[in-house]
Amino acid sequence: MGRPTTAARLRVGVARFTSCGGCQLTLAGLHEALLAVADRVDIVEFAEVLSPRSSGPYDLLLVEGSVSTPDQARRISELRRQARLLVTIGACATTGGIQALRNWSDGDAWRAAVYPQPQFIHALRTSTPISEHVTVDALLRGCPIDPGQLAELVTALLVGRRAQLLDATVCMECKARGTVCLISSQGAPCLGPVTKSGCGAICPAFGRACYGCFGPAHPANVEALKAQFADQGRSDEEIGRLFAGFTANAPAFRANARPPLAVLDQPPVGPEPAARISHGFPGVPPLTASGDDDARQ
Amino acid sequence: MSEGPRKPAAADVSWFGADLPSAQRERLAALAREVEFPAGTVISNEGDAVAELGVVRHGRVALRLHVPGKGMLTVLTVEPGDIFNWSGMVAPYRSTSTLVTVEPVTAVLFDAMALREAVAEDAVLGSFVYPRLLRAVARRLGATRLQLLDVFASQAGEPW
Amino acid sequence: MHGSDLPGGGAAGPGSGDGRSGSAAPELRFEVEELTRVEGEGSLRLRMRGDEVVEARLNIFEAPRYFEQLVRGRTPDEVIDIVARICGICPVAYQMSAVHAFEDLFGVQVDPEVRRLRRLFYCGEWLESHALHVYLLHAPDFLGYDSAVAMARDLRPLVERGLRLRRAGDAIIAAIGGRPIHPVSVRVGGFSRAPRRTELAALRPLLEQALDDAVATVRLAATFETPAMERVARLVSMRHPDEYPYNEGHIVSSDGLDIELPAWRDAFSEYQVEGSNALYARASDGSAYLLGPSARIALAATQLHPLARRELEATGLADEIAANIFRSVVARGVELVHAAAEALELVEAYRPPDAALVPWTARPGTAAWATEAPRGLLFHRYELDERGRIAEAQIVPPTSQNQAAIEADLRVFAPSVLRLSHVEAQRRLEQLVRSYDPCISCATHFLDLTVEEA
Amino acid sequence: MPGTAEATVSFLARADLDELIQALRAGGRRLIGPTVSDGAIVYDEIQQAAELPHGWGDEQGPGHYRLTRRDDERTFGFVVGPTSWKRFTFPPTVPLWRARRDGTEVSFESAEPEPAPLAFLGVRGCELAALGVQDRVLRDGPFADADFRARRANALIVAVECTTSASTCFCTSMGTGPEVRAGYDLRLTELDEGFLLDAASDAGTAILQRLPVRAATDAEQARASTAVAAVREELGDPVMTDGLRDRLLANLDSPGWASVAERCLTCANCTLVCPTCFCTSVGQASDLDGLDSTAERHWDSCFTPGFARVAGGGDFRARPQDRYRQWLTHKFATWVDQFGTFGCVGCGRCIAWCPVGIDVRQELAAIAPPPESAARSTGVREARFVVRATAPAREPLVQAQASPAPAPVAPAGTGLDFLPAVVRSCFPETADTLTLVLGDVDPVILAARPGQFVMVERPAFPAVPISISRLSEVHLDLTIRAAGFATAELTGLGPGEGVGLRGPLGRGWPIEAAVGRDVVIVAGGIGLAPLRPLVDRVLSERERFGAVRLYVGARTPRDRLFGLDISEWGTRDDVEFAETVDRAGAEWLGRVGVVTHLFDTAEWDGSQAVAFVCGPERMMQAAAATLLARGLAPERVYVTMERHMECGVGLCGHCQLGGFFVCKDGPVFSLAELGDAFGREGL
Repeated sequence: MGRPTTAARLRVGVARFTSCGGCQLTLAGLHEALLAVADRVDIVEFAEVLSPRSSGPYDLLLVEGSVSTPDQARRISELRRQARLLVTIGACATTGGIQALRNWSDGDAWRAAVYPQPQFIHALRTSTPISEHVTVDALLRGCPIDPGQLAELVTALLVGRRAQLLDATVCMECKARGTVCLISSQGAPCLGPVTKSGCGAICPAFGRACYGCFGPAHPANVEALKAQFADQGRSDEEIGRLFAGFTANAPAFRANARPPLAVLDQPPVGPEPAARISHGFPGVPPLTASGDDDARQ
Repeated sequence: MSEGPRKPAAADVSWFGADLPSAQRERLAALAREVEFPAGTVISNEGDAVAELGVVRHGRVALRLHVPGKGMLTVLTVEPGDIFNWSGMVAPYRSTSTLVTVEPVTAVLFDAMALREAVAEDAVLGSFVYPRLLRAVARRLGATRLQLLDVFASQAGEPW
Repeated sequence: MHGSDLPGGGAAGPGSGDGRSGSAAPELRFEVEELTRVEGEGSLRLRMRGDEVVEARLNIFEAPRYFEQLVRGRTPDEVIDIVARICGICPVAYQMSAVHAFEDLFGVQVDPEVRRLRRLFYCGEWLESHALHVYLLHAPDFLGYDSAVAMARDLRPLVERGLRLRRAGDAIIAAIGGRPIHPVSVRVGGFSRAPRRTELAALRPLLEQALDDAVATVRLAATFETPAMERVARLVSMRHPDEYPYNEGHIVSSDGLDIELPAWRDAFSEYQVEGSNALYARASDGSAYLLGPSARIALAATQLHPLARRELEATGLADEIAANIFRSVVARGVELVHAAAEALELVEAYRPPDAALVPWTARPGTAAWATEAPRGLLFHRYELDERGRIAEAQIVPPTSQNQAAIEADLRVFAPSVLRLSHVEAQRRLEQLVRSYDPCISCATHFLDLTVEEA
Repeated sequence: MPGTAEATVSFLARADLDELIQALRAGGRRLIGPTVSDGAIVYDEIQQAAELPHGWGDEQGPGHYRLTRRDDERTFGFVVGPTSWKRFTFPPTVPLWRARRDGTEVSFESAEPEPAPLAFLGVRGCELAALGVQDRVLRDGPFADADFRARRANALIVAVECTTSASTCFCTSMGTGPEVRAGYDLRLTELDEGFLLDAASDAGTAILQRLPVRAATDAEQARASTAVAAVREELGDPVMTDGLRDRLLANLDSPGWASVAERCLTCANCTLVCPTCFCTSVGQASDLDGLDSTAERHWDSCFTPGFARVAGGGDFRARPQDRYRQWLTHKFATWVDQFGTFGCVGCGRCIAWCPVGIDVRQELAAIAPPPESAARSTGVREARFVVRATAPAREPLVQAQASPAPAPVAPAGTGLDFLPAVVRSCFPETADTLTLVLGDVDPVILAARPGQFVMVERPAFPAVPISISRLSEVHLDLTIRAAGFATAELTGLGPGEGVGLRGPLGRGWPIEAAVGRDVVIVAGGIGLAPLRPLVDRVLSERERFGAVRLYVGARTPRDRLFGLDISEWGTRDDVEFAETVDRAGAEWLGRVGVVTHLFDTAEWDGSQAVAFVCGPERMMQAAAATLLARGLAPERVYVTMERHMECGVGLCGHCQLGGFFVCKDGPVFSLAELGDAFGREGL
């Protein structure tokens, strides 16, 4: 079972749900490598780049964006049936994204506040990760995802090996990069110690605290970090906003995030993700390290 | 199943009868009979009332359970020196599995009811018999726990 | 027909309604369920009877994300991170409009080198965004392919050139902001970190190559055959006395409008249309208007980098660019040249600012600003409370402003494709829409808190 | 300058400091020294003296570091910052090898380290000690890290004695500072007006001679000594190191581990700023076709989730408290067993750079408190990072063997480079397990001993440790279960295809320890694979041993390995052979039950026997208990431990188990060696 590829060229699709499009554009961010990939697989569905469409089947379907409308909830189940391997890419697809902050509110009230004629708008109360609706075989974190991780995932799939995605905290990459820790040297509210690696520790290297766009590391001892922030004299309100970012809805952050307009302590919890992340083909070991399984948190 | 003549010595065949005081050994021997089963004999069926507790001298007895859809599965084999049908000594005195000889077996059988009465009357005999039964059952329990872990199942995967 | 006609309101157009009125002529329908090779989810509907356009509608069904709500209660720096997520193609533009709005309200004077860095930053985004659109999305239309992937089989060097240009833009943004998409270093008062001189110097080879590639792009685009087309909407862009418009200047139009950036609302407003998750924008007089490369070239060509102006003149298409939206591909080419050329100069002249970040204090009030996103004028307006947190926000992206012009142009263009096969006609209509480089994720989910007042 | 009376000490005026800088940079040598960057003292390349942090000091505490302005212009008026010198001797990322596949051919190419000559300016006593500690780990062991060795050889060291300290320092307790005693080329001690300078190597002397120096006066030397002594006085002796190893290991079950885990973020910062931590992982990057791949070594940490994960996701240190215990006990206890020195040099980085300010000194005191009675010695103490403790006596297995050459002492390069071999044939054993017979195997690898393993690599795939399941003059068998992508790639190979082998690795079975004794061999599941070469050897030299008893357990009849061998063993009259399965259908007439039932009631006397056991750890625990009950001595019961292995030669840290690296010290261990590490949770 080792090599998931068949004799035929892989049929690859890219599907978009609620998002900014940045993660699927990271494919274009592969630059010349994009053409090398296109030489080896058939990209059969990628609405933002290709006019020809395909409703499947797909060997690999990259899914960007969160589920935030009734149509999307129906569509993802259909796509799952068409996809042998479904990989969610980016913070929206893996956690619900920044738009998931609506989950702390009464969604209808938000819609009313945003649109003069809310009746025209068909949206769900909540924005939820793909993994709360269908089984996900692997995931790439980040807002946006890292081009290197995307390239590695695609390469691993083509070669038939495990994708090697560093499973650690942002601190690992920060130290490898030689960046001075912002917490110790400035008392900055950096989420690096509880945030999953993969970005290359960009923010600290650019002089600002990590804001957790790759989502929680696992384990993520958020309580201990919050205690440290509190010792530095930060208010609960500020600490709550730190976690109310682009992955606020991720399991380990959810209970700690307090968006400014929150009316709920916590958003309604969807289906337990534990059963929802397979990390591989049925009967095949995880495509990514099992450490990527958010359900462990 | 061919009955052999009663042999007082039969009780000595195994750890089960070993180092008993002579009086108790006599008493135990009186309850024992040596029997030979050809291969394939069903000694008892799961749920049957158990008449006799046995000690295997030679051969192998399979303890089997019927799993609907999978047929009979062997969960343990009783090897020489070990006992079978210990449930004959514990209420409700019914067999907890189906016993089949998978090869010709020589065994010493004890009339379960008689043995129960004997140990009830003779505290000394009881103080020898029950610990031996308990040891045999405990050994099986330990083995069953290990089997429960299915340690070979997840073995030799690799994290890479 | 503009002026009297409500943009996007084909349905509301005089005598058209649902099209059941009178005439016996058979109705012709063009439906594009989901537009491809545009950023986001939108559909196109055109209904005609004879030569009469009954309905022309660009629907945007991209799911709403409620950004105006998301930024409420946030600090200015948080807003800069959040609004970037409105668009994966032009996050820099969103960060720039926001940061300038706040600095204008707080009276922040950034280091001159920071101002130049921000221009360089914008050059990167134009390179990255225009290269994506010209080569991966738009060129296939002119060269007869249904995708850049198909095009790459025959014209690989062409596609590689586009990807090289995009790489150059990505590299600039990453050098200044950490990563090409959703950069992290933009802060009120400057940047959280200024690049080392060597880091920017390392970009030179890429940019020199990009300049050559950009020039080649203009010359290629100039050869593209385009349908004839009469402009219906007025042109609107920013203009600055000394530089091609990115971050600063005035809002000007082809019919003489000239206002300060924060005053956008004096001349324009937004409204909502059923079936669309976007808000439309129109001039106060109700007319449609066009933003973006074509408008900028038409209104600010004099400030183009000499190399870009030279290339523009060589094409001899300056007037057509202003009149025919299909020529926007040439306009993008010219702006690629400008961005590459200016970027090279900025990189060579760069020296790290004394203060990458200057201190500031928030104050309550209205922060409003506009900058020139690749697709055109991007207006932000925020009400800040006494704690310096966002109380209200209004974000008006180029595409929702262009939407009316798109529909107006559809009405003008539609009759000319009637003689073509249905498939070909539909392809042409899509091509027209694509010429605006609509960014639907930007256009959708915006709110105008003034609607109630209006 | 203490302890250097005989050495001639020179004086360099502050104004002439740049002369030193330029002398160090002469001949294209890159000079690395302290600079002020991003609010900290960071070691970076230096061109001139002006770039040094003149007048800067620092203020440090748990989770706290701030640069401070000094009221003087001292050049070294701070202590250690976030960078440690290992960044330059043991960089975060190092290329290891390149692997290529061309048709069925595979080829491997080890990276050749060519480090540029470096000079380190401002190496403190604790940092010098740290370099010494890494020398022992990475350079002086049976397997040396070629890249590290080359970088160390190319580094010229200018040490500086500390005349100031931070609240996080505890070099005095670890015996590594504030003085600098040995291991340097040049040594500085700073005074207000300049620097005392002396050389301890030819290279150092050569540089010294080029400088405008004069002999230092006694007064100057006295002032220097006083300044350094003052620091020692100020620091005192915050950590009671006498008996610390034993106290820690005696407290493996302390509730303190769980309570520190409540604060620990398992973010790995402590290990990454630590100047001695050396754990790494290997990453593979390949082209889209998997034909060309490069392996890179990168820093890892015992705090990362995957670090101790093995077979099918099993994790030997799943809980944060396990990881913290691993780190602290390694630094202060098992490091001593492995390398004869503490793994900590008292630089205090792990305290200052822990985001939540966990202080090892407090944790040590809480978890392994010094006995009340213990007298706290004060004042100057012998430098303690040079050999002070030695590994606990344990039977030197390999030397007990007459032949062949004992591992891990092997021909240079053995086990460090991949050598190609070719698949000759494949024998399916079970549904998911098969045996590859390899030919064209390098003689060095064919010389392997029973129980040793090899790292097996296919280009683009991670190298996998696989036990050798049979050895002959020309062939080497590997029995592999397809459980992951890498093993699936291997089990998918056909005759003629190439693989890379690195080895032989590990200690192997101490067969000689069984000569003249009864031999008991217990195998469970695929654990029979590494035992088969042992059985082959014992049977081929049958007369050298007493009774031979071979017990084999499998999951089901379908999971039995080596059917041919088993039927042969079963028919031999000079071997007592028995096998069993955990469960079976009615068609199976053999034994059903756990492997221990094969011998727990047997008659034989084990007091003189030697046992070799291999299988899942839990099964080995049961077998070991039964064997001990049968009278076998713990010294003579050998088991093979499974742990996550990456390098196979004791350099990457993944497979650590108590005081051992399973790959290098094992995987075969006697129960006596393992002690209570055997079967303990979280080790």
